Amino acid sequence: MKIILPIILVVGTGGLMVLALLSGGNARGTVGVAGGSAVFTPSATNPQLALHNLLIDVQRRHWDHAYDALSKTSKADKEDFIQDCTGSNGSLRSFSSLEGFDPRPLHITDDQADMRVALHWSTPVGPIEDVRDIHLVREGDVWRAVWPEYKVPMVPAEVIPVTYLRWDLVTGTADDQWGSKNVDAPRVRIISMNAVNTAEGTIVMGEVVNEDTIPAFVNVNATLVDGAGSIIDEETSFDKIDHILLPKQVSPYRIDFPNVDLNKVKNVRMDVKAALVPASADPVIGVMDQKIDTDAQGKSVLQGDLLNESGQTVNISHVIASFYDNSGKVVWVSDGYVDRALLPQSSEPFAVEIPKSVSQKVQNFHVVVNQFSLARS
Amino acid sequence: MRHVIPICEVLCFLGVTAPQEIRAPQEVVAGEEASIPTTGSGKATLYLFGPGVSDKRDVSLGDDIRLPGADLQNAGQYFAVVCSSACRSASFFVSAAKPSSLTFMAHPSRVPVAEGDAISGVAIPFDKYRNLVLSPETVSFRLSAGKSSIFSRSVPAADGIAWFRAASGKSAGTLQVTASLNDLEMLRAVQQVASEPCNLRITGERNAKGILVRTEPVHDCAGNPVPDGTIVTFTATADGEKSTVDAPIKQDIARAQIAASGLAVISAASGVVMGNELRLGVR
Amino acid sequence: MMTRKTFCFYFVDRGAILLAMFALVLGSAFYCAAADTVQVQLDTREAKPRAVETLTERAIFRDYRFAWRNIAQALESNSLDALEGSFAGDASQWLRQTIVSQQHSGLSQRYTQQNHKLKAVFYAPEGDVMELHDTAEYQLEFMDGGKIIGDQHIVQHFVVLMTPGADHWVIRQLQAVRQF
Amino acid sequence: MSTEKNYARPIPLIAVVLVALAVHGPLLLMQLPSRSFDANFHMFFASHYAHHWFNPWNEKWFAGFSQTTYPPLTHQWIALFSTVIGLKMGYMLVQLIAILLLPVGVFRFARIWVDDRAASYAALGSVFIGALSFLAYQAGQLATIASAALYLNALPYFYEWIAESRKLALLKGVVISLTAAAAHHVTLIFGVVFFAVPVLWTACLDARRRLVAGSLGGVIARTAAFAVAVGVGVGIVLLPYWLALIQHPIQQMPIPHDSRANYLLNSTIAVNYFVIPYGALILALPFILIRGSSSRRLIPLLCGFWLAFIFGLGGTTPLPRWLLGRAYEVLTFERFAFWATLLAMPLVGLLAVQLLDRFQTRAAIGLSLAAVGTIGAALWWLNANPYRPGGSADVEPVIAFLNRDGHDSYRYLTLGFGSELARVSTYTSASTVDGDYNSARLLPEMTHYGSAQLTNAKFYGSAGMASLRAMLEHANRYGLKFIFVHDPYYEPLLTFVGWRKIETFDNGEITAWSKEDVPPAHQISSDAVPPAWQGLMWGILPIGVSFLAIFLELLLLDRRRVPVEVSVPFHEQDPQEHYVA
Repeated sequence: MKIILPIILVVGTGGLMVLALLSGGNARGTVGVAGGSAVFTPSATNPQLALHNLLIDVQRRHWDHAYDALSKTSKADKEDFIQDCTGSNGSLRSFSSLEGFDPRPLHITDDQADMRVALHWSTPVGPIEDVRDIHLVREGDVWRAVWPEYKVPMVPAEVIPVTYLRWDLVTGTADDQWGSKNVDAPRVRIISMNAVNTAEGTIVMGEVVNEDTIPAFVNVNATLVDGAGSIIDEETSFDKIDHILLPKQVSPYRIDFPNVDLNKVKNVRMDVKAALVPASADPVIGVMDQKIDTDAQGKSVLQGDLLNESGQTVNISHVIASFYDNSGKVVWVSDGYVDRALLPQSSEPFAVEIPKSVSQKVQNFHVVVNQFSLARS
Repeated sequence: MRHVIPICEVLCFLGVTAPQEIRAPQEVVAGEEASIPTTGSGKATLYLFGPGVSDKRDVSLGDDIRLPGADLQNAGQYFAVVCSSACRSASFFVSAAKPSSLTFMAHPSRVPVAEGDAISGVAIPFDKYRNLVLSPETVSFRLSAGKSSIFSRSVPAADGIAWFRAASGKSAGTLQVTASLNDLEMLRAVQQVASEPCNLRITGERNAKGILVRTEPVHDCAGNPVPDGTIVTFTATADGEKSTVDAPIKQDIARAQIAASGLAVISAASGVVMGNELRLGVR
Repeated sequence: MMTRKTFCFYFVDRGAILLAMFALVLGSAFYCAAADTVQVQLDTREAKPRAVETLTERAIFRDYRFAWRNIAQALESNSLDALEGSFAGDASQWLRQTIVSQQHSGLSQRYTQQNHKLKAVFYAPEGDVMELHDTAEYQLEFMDGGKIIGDQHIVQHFVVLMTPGADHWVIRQLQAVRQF
Repeated sequence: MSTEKNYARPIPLIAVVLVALAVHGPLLLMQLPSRSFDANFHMFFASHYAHHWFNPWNEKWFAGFSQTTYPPLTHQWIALFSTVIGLKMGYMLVQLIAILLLPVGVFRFARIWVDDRAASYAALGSVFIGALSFLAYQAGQLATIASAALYLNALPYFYEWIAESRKLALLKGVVISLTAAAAHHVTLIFGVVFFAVPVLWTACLDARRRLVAGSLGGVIARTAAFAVAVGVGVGIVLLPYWLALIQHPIQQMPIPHDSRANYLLNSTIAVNYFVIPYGALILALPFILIRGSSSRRLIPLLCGFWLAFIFGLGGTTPLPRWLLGRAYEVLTFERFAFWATLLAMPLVGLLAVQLLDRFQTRAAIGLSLAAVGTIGAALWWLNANPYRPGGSADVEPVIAFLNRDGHDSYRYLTLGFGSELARVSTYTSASTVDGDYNSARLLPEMTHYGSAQLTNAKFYGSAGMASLRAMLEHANRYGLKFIFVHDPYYEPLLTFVGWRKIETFDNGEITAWSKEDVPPAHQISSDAVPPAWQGLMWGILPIGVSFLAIFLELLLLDRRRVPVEVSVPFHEQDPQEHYVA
């Protein structure tokens, strides 16, 4: 027993550890903190393994190890490679963490391979999927990825006068006498509303306009009421609206009611809340070359370019698009965030998805750009 | 339901008939001193209940009980209860003093020009202790733009409230809204702003970056310049692609740089108002 | 020495007394419950210049009844918390003054069997103030410590100003008058 | 007096306790645990008991939750002490008491298998265990330490009762076990497997070899009696807890935790959950293995240790997931490493005896350096660990903001505050929808996504941010108006969903955000509100059973004789020898 028991315990423990490694135990619980390296890293004897090891290092921000694993024929130098993965200029990517990835081989030969990988980023505004095609080559008995060139828009130095209007809000002291502080809330109006039934639930969408002469902070809420007059659900437009509307500006809104069947709804009670808010008429962002197209994955998308006509960097752009049928009715509203920052006087591509069922009906569309700037947040 | 005479009579007590008598004062004005004459003799306890006061102190029967003005500042009904061997109670009313302040609410803060019944105001007179003055007073309302007065009316307050409604003026700018009562005067400012843009017209020219499009000075139908910051949405369609820019008006004119090549059809809109359409060929 | 039989009788006697006490407590509880309910009838037909919307009428009815329940509880228990959220401006100020002075003098007031006939007489064009006339009928007891020093049936006329708060209406002015 | 004699005698228990006081006293006076993960959580619960002793319903977290979802004993003691020395020092005092009880428990527990001398070395070693410092100063698991210390003190009585049939031992063993359960129920439940079963197995061996008075049948019968007594006792003392668990079983989405990761795949996690907790004990593993299997009587102890050791490796082996099933996704595994180190201490005591007998002063120096190195590494790791609680911001302005101008009539949320959330909740009268105790959550916006506190949403990836979005989307429903941000990561989301920055505190370290159209908060109806009788039970029984334990221990001293392992490698000890400092 003196010998057998220790052997059993040691061999048993070792066996269990090997079993755990083979069953692909998870390397970590939480996300977003630079984790340690794995005690064992299998060498990249095939393209899948090479890409897997590379993306694990990207996930754990082991940049030296990751860059050393790249092929020397990569066009991106080390700084470009890191910036491509971590983002720059306070962009959405610079806030994000690589949470997971799904690689899929496109084309493999003895010494060349093309892999398509869906990168799942955890970002402050929700999960974002970024599809990249990576080319790999075999160098000796090890496969290495060839990282594409990372183009950073060159912004010429110039002085841009900003003479747009800026509204500041004085809210008055707390103990003003009754009636003396009567600056009314801005006048906003819902100019269209349409409720649609989808697999995920009911969606209420439309457009709202600021009819006043000062900026308005807007939130649209909707309440679904059944036949008996009782409330089924109450939801808000949340981030599917441009909250700050300048005078005469129009914004789409969309309110999702998960798991609610529109056939049970007798009445939709709309409620728009407007409040005074300090705002600036700058930056102006143009939306150029918009067209409906099909992306690399066969999805129907509205794509175009955002042109920053101002002198400040827009760190995160949020595109909200409303789609109309031939009678001008809003048939869909979708939104998307742009991963890279919008530098002054430069443009970045965007794309928002349109469900197949809706894209045939779409005759026209209108795009609004909401933005977050670290300088002004 | 039994209709009860205006002054509240004491209807029932606990138990015993009491030897002393107290008589409430007829009418007391807020903040003024009052006294309650009593009969009988010996020591007793006075309880005073009213809006803002619940007081208890020892008194001598047979003397007048002095109620200081500081206890009678809030208008309303007061109950004086005098207890010795038993308790006797009397009630009296304190009414508001003369008006010394005016709460005045004018709406809206911003009103389009030349709009009927667009401006309203409510004035409520209070005395110096913030009691509602219910005696019939006349409040004068006046609307003036610069030197010229565009509205003036005297309104008798009903149930302590006077109000008015009036149309907005013709020209944009600040409208002084005044409510006055005797020597009291309260001032509010209402911004008269241009209404919807009228006859929105755009022009455009090609330049190195694409097309520079701009509006002619944007005014409302009364000729008032539309406020700066108002958004004009320029839309250009070329080769099946569409470009839009939400440009704010600056000194009556909105302008935008649109990257469009080939034959471009350009239009503009501000809120729900559409402008003219422009066609620009290839350079 | 207590035998089984005597023990039973002893137990039956005690039971009867307990039952009687329980009934008394239950009865007074129901009486109190009935006593401190607040009845309100609201008539908004004569409000001008603006007509009172249905949702507003429902809110005024709910918030006015809730306010008077808070007044009764606050003036009886001398607690300021009970006033939280139902009053603003001058009404809030003098109610707080009343409670503070009652706390100092050890007095309290009990409002029971409240019945309010409420009529809206003015509703501002922009809906930011409403004047109502309330003919209130209730039983009012004045107490010094635990001793009742006065118990009266009151019929009172109030001029009330109410203004909209964050998500309910608050009483800003509550002024008793000899007549409307 | 020659040096052989110096090391030949056991160290008096009081000396070991004084060493524990000397080592941990200053660290606790410096309030080192106040920056740990869970200290503020414990102080928050204690603060509620200090103000509402008999009402466990707490409105301040999750829009209302019941504190009967966590055994209350340590919090009640902190609440009692806080009336005199304040909440923070109350926490430090209760932690010190638990730490001082631990070597006493280890000494008594070790004496079931080894003699006084080895047991005293085991007790001295337990003061320097890396896992103890890790749990006390980094994790802040006060309840786990207190419960383990109490349980180790109860087990010798359990052994005495089943082996010697001594009635007083039964009474003390049951009462102290109930006290341990009132401090932390998980320790008692798993303690049965890792601690009680080896004691029972050893008693059976002793009965069969006639080393003790009782027969084998008697041992088993008395074990059943002890188990029934403790089972019924725990059922009654923590009845509100079991009723809450039955009414709302923990069925929320599993929340990832690093102690469930595979330590071989992440070096930082391996250091955090293996190297630091075991420290120099890693070097003793071969001896533990060989010495533990060299004597039939030590095998039960070895098996208990090895099972706890495997569980302490979290996801490095599949065994915990196989045996625990769904509970695997709810538990965290750093506490199993702590129990493994406690189970190893008797064997470490034997190692110390052998080394000292053989190498005298050199062994003493080596053992001392190993002990100090182990606790030193654990304290050094407090700052080197990338997973350490974030730098604590000054939350006083946040508390002041919430307590003024009627802001507490709305609910609030903190983002990026880490363990400071519990501190804000303790000192503000406002309520939040978040909370730092995952098992008590009932709001669907938090239980459907598999992430922990909203304030740490970022660290749970998309699941965490989805949970945060769901809560922000229903802000009007909960009256959630104010959000305090201590991590700019969250600012884009707040901007896009409709909050606006309204104030800045602490030179920009913390920003306050608000949304315009949020109505005042109202009470969220819940079926989890414990009735008054449960509040009464909760306020009386747990603290009452701990007073009873103190009374029994202090006033009913007992004469104890424990059979000493006489075995091959070392000579029999003469208990009458004098101790030389």
